[in-house]
Amino acid sequence: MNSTNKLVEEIRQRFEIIDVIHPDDQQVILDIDKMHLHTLLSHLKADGFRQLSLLSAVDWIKDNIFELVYIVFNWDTGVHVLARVKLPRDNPRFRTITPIYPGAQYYERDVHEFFGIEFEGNPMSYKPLFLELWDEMPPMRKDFDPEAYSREKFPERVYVPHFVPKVEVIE
Amino acid sequence: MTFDIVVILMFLGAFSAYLISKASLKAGAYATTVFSLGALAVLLMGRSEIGSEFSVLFMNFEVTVIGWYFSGVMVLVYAMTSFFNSFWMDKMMYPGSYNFLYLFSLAGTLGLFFASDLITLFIFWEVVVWSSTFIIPMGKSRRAAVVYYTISSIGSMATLYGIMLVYRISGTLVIQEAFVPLKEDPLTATVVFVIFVMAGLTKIGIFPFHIWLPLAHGSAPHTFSPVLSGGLVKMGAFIAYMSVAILPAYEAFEGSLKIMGIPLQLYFLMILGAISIVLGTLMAIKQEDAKKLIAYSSVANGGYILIGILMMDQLSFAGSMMHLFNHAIASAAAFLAIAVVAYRTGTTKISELGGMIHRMPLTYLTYLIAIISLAGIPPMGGFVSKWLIIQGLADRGLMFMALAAFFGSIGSFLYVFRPLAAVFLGQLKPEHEHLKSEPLMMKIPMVILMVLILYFGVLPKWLLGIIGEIQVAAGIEPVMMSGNTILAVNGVLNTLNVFMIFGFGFLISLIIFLLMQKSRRVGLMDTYTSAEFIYTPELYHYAGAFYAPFERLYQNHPSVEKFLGAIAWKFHELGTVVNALFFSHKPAVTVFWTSVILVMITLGGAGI
Amino acid sequence: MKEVKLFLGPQHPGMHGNYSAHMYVEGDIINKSYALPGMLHRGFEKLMERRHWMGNLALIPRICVIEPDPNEMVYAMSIEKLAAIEVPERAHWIRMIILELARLAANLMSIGGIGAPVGLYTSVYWGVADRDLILDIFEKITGARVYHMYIVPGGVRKDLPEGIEEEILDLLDYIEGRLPEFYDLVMRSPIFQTRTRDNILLPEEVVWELGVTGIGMRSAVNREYDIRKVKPYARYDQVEFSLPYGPYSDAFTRVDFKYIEMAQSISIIRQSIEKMPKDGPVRAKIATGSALRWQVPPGMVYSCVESARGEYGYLVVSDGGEMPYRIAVRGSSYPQGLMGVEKYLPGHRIDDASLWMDTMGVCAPEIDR
Amino acid sequence: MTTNAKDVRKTWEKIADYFRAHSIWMKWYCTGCGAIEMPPTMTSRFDMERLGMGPMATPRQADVLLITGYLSAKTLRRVIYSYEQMQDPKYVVGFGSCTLNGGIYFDSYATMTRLDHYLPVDLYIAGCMPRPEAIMNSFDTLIKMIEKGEAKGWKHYQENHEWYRRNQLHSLKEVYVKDEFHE
Amino acid sequence: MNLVNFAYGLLLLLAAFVFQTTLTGINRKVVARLQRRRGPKFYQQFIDIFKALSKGSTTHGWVFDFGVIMALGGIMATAIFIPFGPLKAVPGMDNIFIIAYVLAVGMLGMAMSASGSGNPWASIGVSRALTNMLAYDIPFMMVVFGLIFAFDSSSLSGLAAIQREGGLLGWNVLRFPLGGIVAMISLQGMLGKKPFDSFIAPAEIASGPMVEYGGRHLGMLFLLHEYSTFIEVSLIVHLFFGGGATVLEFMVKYAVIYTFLNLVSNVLPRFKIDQAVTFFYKVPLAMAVVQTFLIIFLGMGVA
Repeated sequence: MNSTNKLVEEIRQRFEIIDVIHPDDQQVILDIDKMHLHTLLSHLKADGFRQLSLLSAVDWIKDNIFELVYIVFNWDTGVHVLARVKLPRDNPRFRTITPIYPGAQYYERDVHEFFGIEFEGNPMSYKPLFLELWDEMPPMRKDFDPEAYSREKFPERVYVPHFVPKVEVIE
Repeated sequence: MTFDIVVILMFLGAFSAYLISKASLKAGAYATTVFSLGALAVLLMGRSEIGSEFSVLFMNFEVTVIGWYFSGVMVLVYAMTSFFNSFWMDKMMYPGSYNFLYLFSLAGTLGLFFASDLITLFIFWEVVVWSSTFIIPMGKSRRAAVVYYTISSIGSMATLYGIMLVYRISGTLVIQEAFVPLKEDPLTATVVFVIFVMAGLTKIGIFPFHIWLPLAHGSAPHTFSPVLSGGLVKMGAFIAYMSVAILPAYEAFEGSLKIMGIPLQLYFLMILGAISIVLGTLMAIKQEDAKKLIAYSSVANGGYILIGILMMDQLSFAGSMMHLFNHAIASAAAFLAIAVVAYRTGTTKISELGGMIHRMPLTYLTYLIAIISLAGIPPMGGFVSKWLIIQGLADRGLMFMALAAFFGSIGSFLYVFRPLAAVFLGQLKPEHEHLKSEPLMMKIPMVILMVLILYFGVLPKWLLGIIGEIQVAAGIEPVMMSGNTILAVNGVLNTLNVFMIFGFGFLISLIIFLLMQKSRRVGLMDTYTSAEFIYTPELYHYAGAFYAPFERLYQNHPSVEKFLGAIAWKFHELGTVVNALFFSHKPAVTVFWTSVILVMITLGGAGI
Repeated sequence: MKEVKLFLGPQHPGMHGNYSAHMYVEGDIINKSYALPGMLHRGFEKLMERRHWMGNLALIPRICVIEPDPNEMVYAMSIEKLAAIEVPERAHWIRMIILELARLAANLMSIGGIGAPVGLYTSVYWGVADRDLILDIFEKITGARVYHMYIVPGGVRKDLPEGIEEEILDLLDYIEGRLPEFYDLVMRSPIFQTRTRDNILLPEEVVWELGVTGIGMRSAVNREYDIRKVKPYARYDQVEFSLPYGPYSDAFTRVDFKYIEMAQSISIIRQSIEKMPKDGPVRAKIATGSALRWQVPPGMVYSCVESARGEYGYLVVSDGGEMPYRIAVRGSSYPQGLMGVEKYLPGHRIDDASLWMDTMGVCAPEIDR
Repeated sequence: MTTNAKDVRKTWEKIADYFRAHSIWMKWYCTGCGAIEMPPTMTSRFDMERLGMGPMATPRQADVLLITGYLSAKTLRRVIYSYEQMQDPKYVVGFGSCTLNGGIYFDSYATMTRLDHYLPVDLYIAGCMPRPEAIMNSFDTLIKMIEKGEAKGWKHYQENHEWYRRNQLHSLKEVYVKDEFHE
Repeated sequence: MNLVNFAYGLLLLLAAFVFQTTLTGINRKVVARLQRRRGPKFYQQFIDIFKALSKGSTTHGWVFDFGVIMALGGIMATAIFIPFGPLKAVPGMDNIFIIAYVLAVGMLGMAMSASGSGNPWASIGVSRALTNMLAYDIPFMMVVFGLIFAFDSSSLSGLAAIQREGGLLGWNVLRFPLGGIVAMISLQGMLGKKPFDSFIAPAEIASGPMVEYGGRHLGMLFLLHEYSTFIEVSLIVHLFFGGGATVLEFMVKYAVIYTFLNLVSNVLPRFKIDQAVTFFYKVPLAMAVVQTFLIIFLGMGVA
């Protein structure tokens, strides 16, 4: 825990950290106010965390918030830092981090598509990516029911018997 | 006495066309057609009068076989192209003058081919140069006319100097006699030969004088490009023929160093021809503009013609003479086809076009047959002539010429196919969706040319007969034919048999095709797109940079244009310096520098 | 219009998997290109939230079909971290054997498959046939050829069958003997070298900009950046292996590195078989919940392993329930597959587009999920 | 058509069916996981070419469309487009349980559940994923079906095109998407 | 030229088709062995062709059909010119230059039809195929030029007969070894086998010109392929391996050469098109020029 402790100490001196969790000895979760996220990431990037491993979101529907998780990685020390910020669920907007990590562009587009979180400053993120002609709420939100959607979109239909193609199932 | 009438009539026709144009532009344009068709008819009927002599004012003419042959080719091209004139009347800046100059230049070429003394030759040469110089800028660019005139004047000056030189030595200007004394004097003969040939080279567009061709052909009016490429370029071949056959070069250079039996002087020219073939081919491959592309192909084909003429033998010479005709009509047909496209769409840029076959199938067919002939594929005329040239080369063992010839003929597939694929085939652009088919008046010459190209590819006997006469006149063995079989030293070619076997193969293939299940017709956009959807036909048409990987191999080549451009730029800079030094806004500076130079000249003169 | 819009995929022989790159081509140079993912999108992350922790075992390997085992491993690792389960020693070693065999299979397929974009089909035939022998071993161990569901939270599903060690060693000997043949056929071919050397470069700045990992990263940044080294999981810290790295990454180097890595995988498996405890439990009990409906303590954890294409990770969030609250997947080829295609495929020739996809290691299913 | 001509036609079709059965070119659309078992089937170990089968580059050239696994809505559009570009007679083989009933993705919002609502499937191969042996076996069955003239899915598609089209439109909204969204 | 010639030609066409297609089938088996598998039945190629012909097809307009007919017709006409061992349909027409140029009709038809489909992949394929032709044909024609100069004959059967007079050592491949090598490399290019098959590269341009063909069009294309293979390999057999005094001799030589080239092709990757051009102009062209130079100026190898 030495390396992460030192890192956390250093960060605590500079930033207001709401909470720190250590899931394992090479991983730190930092809860941070969304005002400070960009400076934190810039700091981390300068500190050797040159890779953005993942950007994702969690829908805490009971608390009515979205939680964005930025996972950055330092290849020299092998430490993952998970920086978390909370956004209101009603009007989820945040600023892009593409100036810091250019690779975040598609992750943001991904999150926008699946959660509906908007990233200001990343015009590309407003375009759909994986889904085509999607007409429902963003599918990864907890209140979206995929099964019902599937039933409605891809229903079991009844064949008119006289033209049923002969289907043979083997094995 | 029909030929003098023709020449005079053409001049009168030129003026009357101008006057008619003042009344009605269309009528003026039709007048060009009528007059040139009339000239064609007279020429064809007057074949029996070959050998007659006549003179008009101080100019003397003689109708030789070669002159008759050349003028026939020329008038044919002029006549066919003149059908197109009426469509461009409202687009031309000076349509009346165009009609005038069109016939005037035709008259000039006729006079040139029949001239029996050198002065007449020179006069008509100038007539042609001047009239075409004024036509070219009626298209797009003035620069093209300047380049054309510069290169032409090199030729004119060379001719004039050559004439004076010959006159000094032999004291006569009659073509048949003037060159006789040169046989004894190889050195002067070389000089005269080089001077005259240089004039020919400038017209035929052989390296390094090829730079005017693409510029002039590319920017001349669409109706004049076929004439330039199919007709006027052949004047150069005529001059080259004269220098080789009438001089006669082989006898004059008997004593000089020989390579594979070819005198060094001629061999050097052949190398220029070979370079032209390779260069023309390479440049044509990378052209973006269909007209420039065909223009560069004229450079390459000029190379073939020159090599064949210089060989002065049974096969290659005959091939070259035949190629002259084949190239003239094929290139004219190709240019006309492009002109139709340009008339309907307003552009000749390859990458801006596409799918024209769906709107003008006849134009497509014309272009197809023309390029099959240009590329030398049977059963079209171009094949016979190229076959003859290559057989001649193989007979002599001229391997580097053959290398260039092979490169040129296979390379020609590449460049002729590009407009075919990108202009006529492929996706039709949305903006060309409502184009109309070609007008009737344009169809007539295209059909005639198509038939001619095919006819002389299958039955070249008549044409080769005339060429045999030319060869006899030039004192070489004529090309041999038995029935429809051309007999060469290394092999025989029966064009009719080739055509029949072709038909047979085609028939079998057609039967196979028809026996099988009928096809379902689908649109052009219902095509393989890797299962993705595309809605923009213009984005699904491969036209730009067609041979990109190949073009990249020689994109940084040295070129004459670049070299000349660099020199011009240097002069321009020098001019700027001189301007800055002497003609600045302060008169004192000018006075100062002038006096410095004057002082230096004085001192220098005193020093000596 | 000088540009042509061409599609590399989804149904193009040059594209592996159901993926598409839209290319604007002038002549043969790609001017602009965009990736069109999502043809393989199944909504995994959503489906995982709707299955029990155990039910997900069947689902997760299907995320990436080419190399499914890292999925099982990261999933197991995450649950073990959240529930603080100690994995038996023997299970660690068995996991390593499975993972390395899987890596070997993936690399074998990929070095055989490099024949497809360059037109050397014989290598495809050989490579896939040899890979099949590894699948036979898998079948003997796990009962399945492709989707094994073998690495489970708490260990592995069952112990190795008797005598499988010898079979694995025999197979390794065989594959080791085949590698030089492959090398002669593909890598030593002068034509292959003219096509791949100094072509399709991946400079170091691009690696950092995009976040490329795996062989692409190691060949460009000249460091041994591998999760197995930097952040060892299982018992990778107890075996000796060294991975190739270099400062200059062209297509040839990246393929070349795969050969070296295969040799290293073989060595790791041999060491594992040697060092593995000969018996002992292979599966720890999941502490809470019933046998089928586990409950995992609440928390959030990110765990990652090194797949054949780079860092492969899951972000697992649990709210203490019977189902995962959220699982986010980091596919290892996500950066090069999406942003790489957009920014760094342009400038290449269409001849190389397929080779680009292949040597950059773009794997569609793990991008689409 | 006279009876004589009909007989000729019938005999001709029979001969043609023999050829069609023994030379099946496939368009191997890697729609999903099933694609991973195709290389082993095609290459040295199982050597599908023994049956006269081989991969082809484009749908125009192919006889059989292999749907190797689940189909997301996005893929389904492209598969239908590909199928319609193929030449008659054409056959469809569905791989794995995903094409049968959605398989493990039965409740996914992105994937369809039953392929024969959208395309006429001649043959399904069960399993997740089907092993190469199963694939070979199924191709053997397909060959027999074609020989007997039983694989008539393409005719069904022609005859009941409206029904299929209605299903397709219901699930996909548009089959031919004007798809420029990502640029 | 009379009806007998045509009937004879038709027979030769049939024989060439059966021979070459069987050989292709056998070669598929041979290659399968190289790739450690069994491979299809030896008559698989026949089934493939007839199947393709029997299927339905789509067309993109008349030039799409016309091009295919023209291509197959041109290639069949060329095949009639080719002597099948000692057998000739039309005497005196086996001039090498005629064959070389007639062959181009087929190419042009094919290219036209492919471009007529309106598919850019096809056009790219055609542009590559033509570039490829520019690359391989020039060294080949150079060598042929030397041969014609050496023996004063441009007739295939004539050249073959001259070689047979000298026995095994009279074969041109032994008399002019450099030329022989050039011809074999060029043949590889003509046949469109690897490494010179970038114009049909499936992974790059989705099989190039063939991209839109199906049904009878594709079947005719396969026929065309068989015939053009027959023409090209026969050219080499006649020019460099002494042709055939008997039909059997010709067939054996032909089969050996074809199988050899096929095996070579299966262990090589493919060149990019510009690399192929560079290769042809660097190595074979230089060799061809040297060979021709030796023949013309030194008379080396000319008996």
